[in-house]
Amino acid sequence: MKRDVRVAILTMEGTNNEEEAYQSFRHSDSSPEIVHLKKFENRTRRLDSYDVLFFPGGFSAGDYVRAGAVMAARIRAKIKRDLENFVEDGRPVMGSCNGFQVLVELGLIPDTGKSYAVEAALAPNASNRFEARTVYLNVRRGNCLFLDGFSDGEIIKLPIAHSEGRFVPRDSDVLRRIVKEGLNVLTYVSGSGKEEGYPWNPNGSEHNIAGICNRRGNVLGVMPHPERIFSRFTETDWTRERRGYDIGNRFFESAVRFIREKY
Amino acid sequence: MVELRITVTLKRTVEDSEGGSVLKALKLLGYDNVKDVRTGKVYFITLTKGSKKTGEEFCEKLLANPVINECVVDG
Amino acid sequence: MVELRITVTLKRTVEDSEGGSVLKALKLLGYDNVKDVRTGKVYFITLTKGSKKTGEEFCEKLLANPVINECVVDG
Amino acid sequence: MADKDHSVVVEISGKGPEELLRISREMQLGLSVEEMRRAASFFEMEHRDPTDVEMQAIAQAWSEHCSYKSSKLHLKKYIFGIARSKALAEGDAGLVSLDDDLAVAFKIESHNHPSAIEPYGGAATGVGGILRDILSMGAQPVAVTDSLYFGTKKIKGFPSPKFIENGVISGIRDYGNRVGIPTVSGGICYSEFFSPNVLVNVGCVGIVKKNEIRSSAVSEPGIKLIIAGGKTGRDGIHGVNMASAVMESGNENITTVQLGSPIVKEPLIHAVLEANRKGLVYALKDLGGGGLSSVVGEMLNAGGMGGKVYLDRVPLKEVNMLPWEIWVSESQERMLLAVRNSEVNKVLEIMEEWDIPAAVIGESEPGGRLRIYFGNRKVLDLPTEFMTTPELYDRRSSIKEKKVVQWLPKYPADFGKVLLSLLSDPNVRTKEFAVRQYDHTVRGSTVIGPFSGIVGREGPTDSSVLKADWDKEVGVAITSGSNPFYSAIDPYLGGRAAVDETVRNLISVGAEPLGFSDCLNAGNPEKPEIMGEFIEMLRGLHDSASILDIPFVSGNVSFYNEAGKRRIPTFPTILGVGRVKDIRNSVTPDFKEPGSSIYLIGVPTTDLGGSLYFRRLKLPGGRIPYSDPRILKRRGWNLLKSIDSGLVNSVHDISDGGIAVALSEMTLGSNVGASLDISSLGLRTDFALFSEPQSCWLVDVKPGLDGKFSDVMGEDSIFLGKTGGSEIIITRGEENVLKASNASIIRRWKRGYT
Ligand SMILES: Nc1ncnc2c1ncn2[C@@H]1O[C@H](COP(=O)(O)OP(=O)(O)O)[C@@H](O)[C@H]1O
Ligand SMILES: [Mg+2]
Repeated sequence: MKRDVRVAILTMEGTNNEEEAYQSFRHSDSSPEIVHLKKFENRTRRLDSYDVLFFPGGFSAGDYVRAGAVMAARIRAKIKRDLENFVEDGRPVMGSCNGFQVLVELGLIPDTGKSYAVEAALAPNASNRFEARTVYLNVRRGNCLFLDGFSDGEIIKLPIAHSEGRFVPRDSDVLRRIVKEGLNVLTYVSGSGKEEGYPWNPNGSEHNIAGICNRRGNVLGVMPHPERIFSRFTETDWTRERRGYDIGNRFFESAVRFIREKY
Repeated sequence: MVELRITVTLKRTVEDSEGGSVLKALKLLGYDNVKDVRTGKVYFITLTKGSKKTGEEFCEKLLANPVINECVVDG
Repeated sequence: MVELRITVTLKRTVEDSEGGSVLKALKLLGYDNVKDVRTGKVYFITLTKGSKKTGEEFCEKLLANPVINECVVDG
Repeated sequence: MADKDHSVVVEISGKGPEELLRISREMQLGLSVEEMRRAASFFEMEHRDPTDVEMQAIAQAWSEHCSYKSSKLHLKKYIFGIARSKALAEGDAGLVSLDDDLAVAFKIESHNHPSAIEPYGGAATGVGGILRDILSMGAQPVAVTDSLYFGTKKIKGFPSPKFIENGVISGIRDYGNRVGIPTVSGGICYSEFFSPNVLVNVGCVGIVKKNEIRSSAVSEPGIKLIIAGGKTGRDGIHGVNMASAVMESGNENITTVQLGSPIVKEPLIHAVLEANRKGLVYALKDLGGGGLSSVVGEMLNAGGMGGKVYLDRVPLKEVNMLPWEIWVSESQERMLLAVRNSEVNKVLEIMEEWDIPAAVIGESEPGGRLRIYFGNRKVLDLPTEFMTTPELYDRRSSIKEKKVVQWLPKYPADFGKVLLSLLSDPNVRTKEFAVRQYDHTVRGSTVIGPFSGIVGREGPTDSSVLKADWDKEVGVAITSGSNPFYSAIDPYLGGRAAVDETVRNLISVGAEPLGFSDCLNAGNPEKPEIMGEFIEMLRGLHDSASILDIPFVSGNVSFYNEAGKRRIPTFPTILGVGRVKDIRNSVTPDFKEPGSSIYLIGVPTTDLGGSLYFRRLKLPGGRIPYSDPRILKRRGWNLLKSIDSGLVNSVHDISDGGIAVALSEMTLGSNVGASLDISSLGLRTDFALFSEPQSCWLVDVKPGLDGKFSDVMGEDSIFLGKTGGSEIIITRGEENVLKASNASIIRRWKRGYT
C-alpha cells in the first residue's frame, strides 16, 4: 500500500491561497489538511504529525505591518522550536508569495549563515504597485527537493500577484553565498529567457531572484504561485498552446515523492 | 534646505483596522499591557526652500483626505 | 498610561519606491522645490504600563525587519 | 416605556406639517411630511408616541435606498416577471442553475454616494458589501467585478477626478486582494457626465451547491439570532439616508465614512460557509444599509414572524452607544445568522475558532410584532410588516421628445490615423494600470482572465471564465455591459444595447447566457423627466430580455446621482453570467495563427450616435445603434454552436470603435496581423469601419473549417479576409483604405503602460 503523505497548509486570518494549495496537494496524491495557526499555538495539533508544511499566499493579518510579519512573529513566539525541528528533520517546507515572506521573516530562508538569522527581506515592489501578471522563470534545480520534476535551465511560466516581492539581501556577503551555493533556484527572465528589467522582473528583485531554496534543499520560498496552476487551463495563454502540462503540480508531486521515498 | 515631517493619521471617528490588527498581534505575543494602537503614514520631505505652509499644501493637495485624515506638519 | 510613537522607515540604503512616487506626484503638481521624499509608518501605542524599552521590543519582535528597516521609538 | 437615559419619546401626535418636517430634519430621518403623517397616524392608533428607536427604524426602512419606494412599481411591471422559471431563488443575491447540483449566485450594486465622499473607503466597502450579499445565499464568492465611471472635469467644491480615481481603484484593490477573491471583470469609463458624480458599480459572483442554498426568512418561532463578524460602532449611521438625497458638496462633514476591514471579512467568509456546509444555519442575511433594523425586520417579516432582540447583547466597538445608534448602525463586516437552539453552541464554536466576535441577540416569536429591549427596558414595539413596508410612489414622469439629428462627418483623410487615435482614447486603451493591481488569479480557478495572449503583450478579453468546481469541466462566464453614451441619447435603446453587449461578451468566450443582474443609475426621481428616462430604460431592458428569455435575478437602484446642476445619464450596468459547458472549449479574442479566415457576423450600421467615432469628432446626438434581440439570439446561439463544435480560433465582439478597433484588439495579444477587403460591406468607409452595430462579432475560423462554419452561421457571416503578417491592411477592392502595423497598434493601445 502507498504511504499516506500528510500535508499541513497553514492558515490564519488573511491567508488566501489555502483552497488552491489544498487542491494542488490533493491532485498530487497526498492528504492535505488546512490547519489554523491557532491549533499549533494551543497544541491541539502537532507539527510533527505532518510530513509536509505549506505556507500559502495571501495577506496574513492583512499584511498591515509588513508582509508576513505578524504571522512570523506569532510563529516565533509560540512554535519556533517545533518548526526548526521539522526543518532539521529534513521534511519539506514550502511557502509561496506571503508564505515566502513568512519564511524569510523567520530566517528559514536563505539561511546562509547560522541559527536562522534574518538575512533578507521582501521589500515593496520597485514599481510601488501591486503587480498581477504572468512571469517567466528560469529553473536552477540545485539540490532543491521541490524541483525534482524540472530540468536545469528550463523556462516555466507562473502567475504572480503581490506588492512586496522585491528580494533584498542583508548585505553582499549573503548575496554572494546565495549565488555561490546556487540557492537562487528560480529567477525572473524575459520571454526569450534573458535577464531583463521590468516588467519581466516585476518587483525589482536583486539578481532577479524569484525563489530561494535553503542549502539542505528542503525549504523553498517562491514569489510566484505554483498552486494556482494545478490545471493547465488556468495558465494565461493556454488558448494559444495546444500542448501543455499542469506545471504547478510538479512542485508538489516532487515533495510527495520525496516523502514516499525517504520516509 | 527645509526638512518637514508630515504625519497622516485616521481621524478618531474612522476605524483603524491596521491598528486593530497590530493590537491583536501584540496581545498574542504576550503584551497584555497594550491598550490601543493607532497607525499612520509619515513623510520626510526635503525642500530646497519653503516652510511648514508648503507642507500643509501637500497635505491638502495630495497626502490626506480631510474627510478621513488628520495631517500634522512638523517643521 | 504610557504613550509611545514608533516610526518605522526604510534604511537609506534601500530604495523607497513609495517615496519616489510621492516625489514625482509633487513635482507634477508644480512643486519644483521638493528635493527628496522618504516614507514610513508610524504607530501610536498606548500602554497601561511600560517604557521606551517596551517599544524597542515591539520593533524587534514585530514592527521592523532589521535588514531593511530603521525603527525609532519616542516616549 | 422609554428610558430617560437611553431612549426618548418623540412627540409627533397632533403635530402640523412644519413641526413634522422639523423633527424629520433634526433627527436626520429623511422622511417627507406624508411619511411622517403615516407614522403619526399609526402611533395614534397605538395610543402613544413613538420612541426615537422606532422613528429611526422606520426612517431606515422607508428610505429610498432600502425600500425602492420610487422604483418598485416599475420594476415589478417591467423586470421581475421576465423568465421567472429560470431564476432559482432570490434574496440578497439572485441564483441561476449551473448544472444538476451547482448554482451561481450573483449581484451588482452601486456604491456611488459613499465613493463620491471618500473614494477609497467607499469603493472598499462596496466590495465588502457585495461579498456579503453573495455569502447571504450560502455561496462561496468566487469573483468580484467593478464597473467604474469617472469624471474628467474638476468641479468646484469636489475633489479632483484623479484623486477620486486613485482612491476608488486603491480601495477595490486593497479590499478585494486582501479577502482573496479575484477581481476579474468590469470596466472604466471616463466622461464629463460623471463630474462630480462618480459611479462605482461593484458585482460579485458565487458558487453554491443547490442543497446548501440558504434563505433569509425565519418562519418558525424560537429560532435564535446570532450577530457575527465586526463589532458595532457609530460608524455608518444614516448612510442610507445620505444615499437617498442629492449631494450638496463634496466635503460635507459626514460621519458615515468607513474604510472597511477585509481582515475581519476574510475569516468571516470561511466561518459562515463552514457553519452552512455543516447544516447549522437556518437562515442567513447580511447587515448592510439600515443595519440591524433592516435585517432583523426583513428576516422576520419574510417568514411572517415577530421576535425580540436585546440590544445590550450586541458586541460594541465603543461604549455609551445609544440604543437607536446600535439599532441602525451600518458598521461593516457583519452577518446575521438564524440558528436553531440546538445548533447555537456549534455555530459559536466555529466563530471562536476563527476569532470572530459573535453573540446571540434575540429570537423569533409568533405574532408578527418585533420588540427591542435595552437592559430591561423596551425601546421598540412594532409590527414587522408596518416597519418594513413603506408606501410605494408612482412618481410623475414625462418623456421628452427629442428630434434625431445626425451629422455627416467630413470624410477622413487618413483612416490609419483615425484608428490609432481611437485606440488611445481613454475609454479604449488598456486599463492595465488599474486591473493589474487586482489579483485576478487567486483561488486558482481563473480560466480566462481580463487579458489574454502572448505573455507580456496581452490584449483585452470580453468575459472572464472561472472553473466552477475543482473536479468538473463546467465554467462560469462573467461580464458586464453598459454604455452611458448611448443611454444619454436614448435611454430606451440604451437599455437594449446594454443587454446586447452583455450577451455578446458572454457568447464571445463560448458561454450560454444564464442571467443578469442590473445596477440602475439615475438622478433625482422626484423630477418627472428623470422618472421618464428611468421608465424608458426599464422598457428597453424588458423588451430585450423578455425576447431572449433571460431573467434579471437581482439588482440595485441608485437614484439621486446629482450635485448642483450636474447629473448623470440614466443608464444600467448589467452584470451577466453564463455557462461554459466545457472550459476546454472556451476561446479568447487574440488571433491564433496566420492564414485563417476572418468573418464578420452581422453588418455595419449608419446609426453612429454615441459612437466612439462621433465622440472623438465631437458630433452630438444622432441615432444610436439598434439592437434587435431576435437577431442577437439567432446569431449568438449559432455562434455558440460553432464554438462548441471547435470550429473557431478566436472571437471578439464589436463594440467601442467598431470593426477597426475590434480587429486591432485581436492583433494585440497575438502579434498576428490581418488583411481585409471590406467592399462587401457597402456604406461609407468610415461608417463600415467605425460604426458600432449591435449583435456583431469578428471571428477567426480554423483553417479548413470555413465550409462547416458558414453552414452553421448561414447568411449572418461575411468573409472579410485572412490573418497573417505584421500589420493590418484594409482595402476596398483595389483601393487601399487603411494600414497600421501591429507594433503601432499595441504602442497606442498601451499608451505608456508597460
Ligand atoms: N475596473 C476593472 N476591473 C476589473 N476588470 C476590468 C476593469 N476594467 C476593465 N477590466 C477588464 O479588462 C479587460 C479589458 O477591458 P476593456 O479595455 O475595457 O475592454 P472592453 O472595452 O473590450 O470591455 C476586460 O476583460 C475587462 O473585463
Ligand atoms: Mg467586449
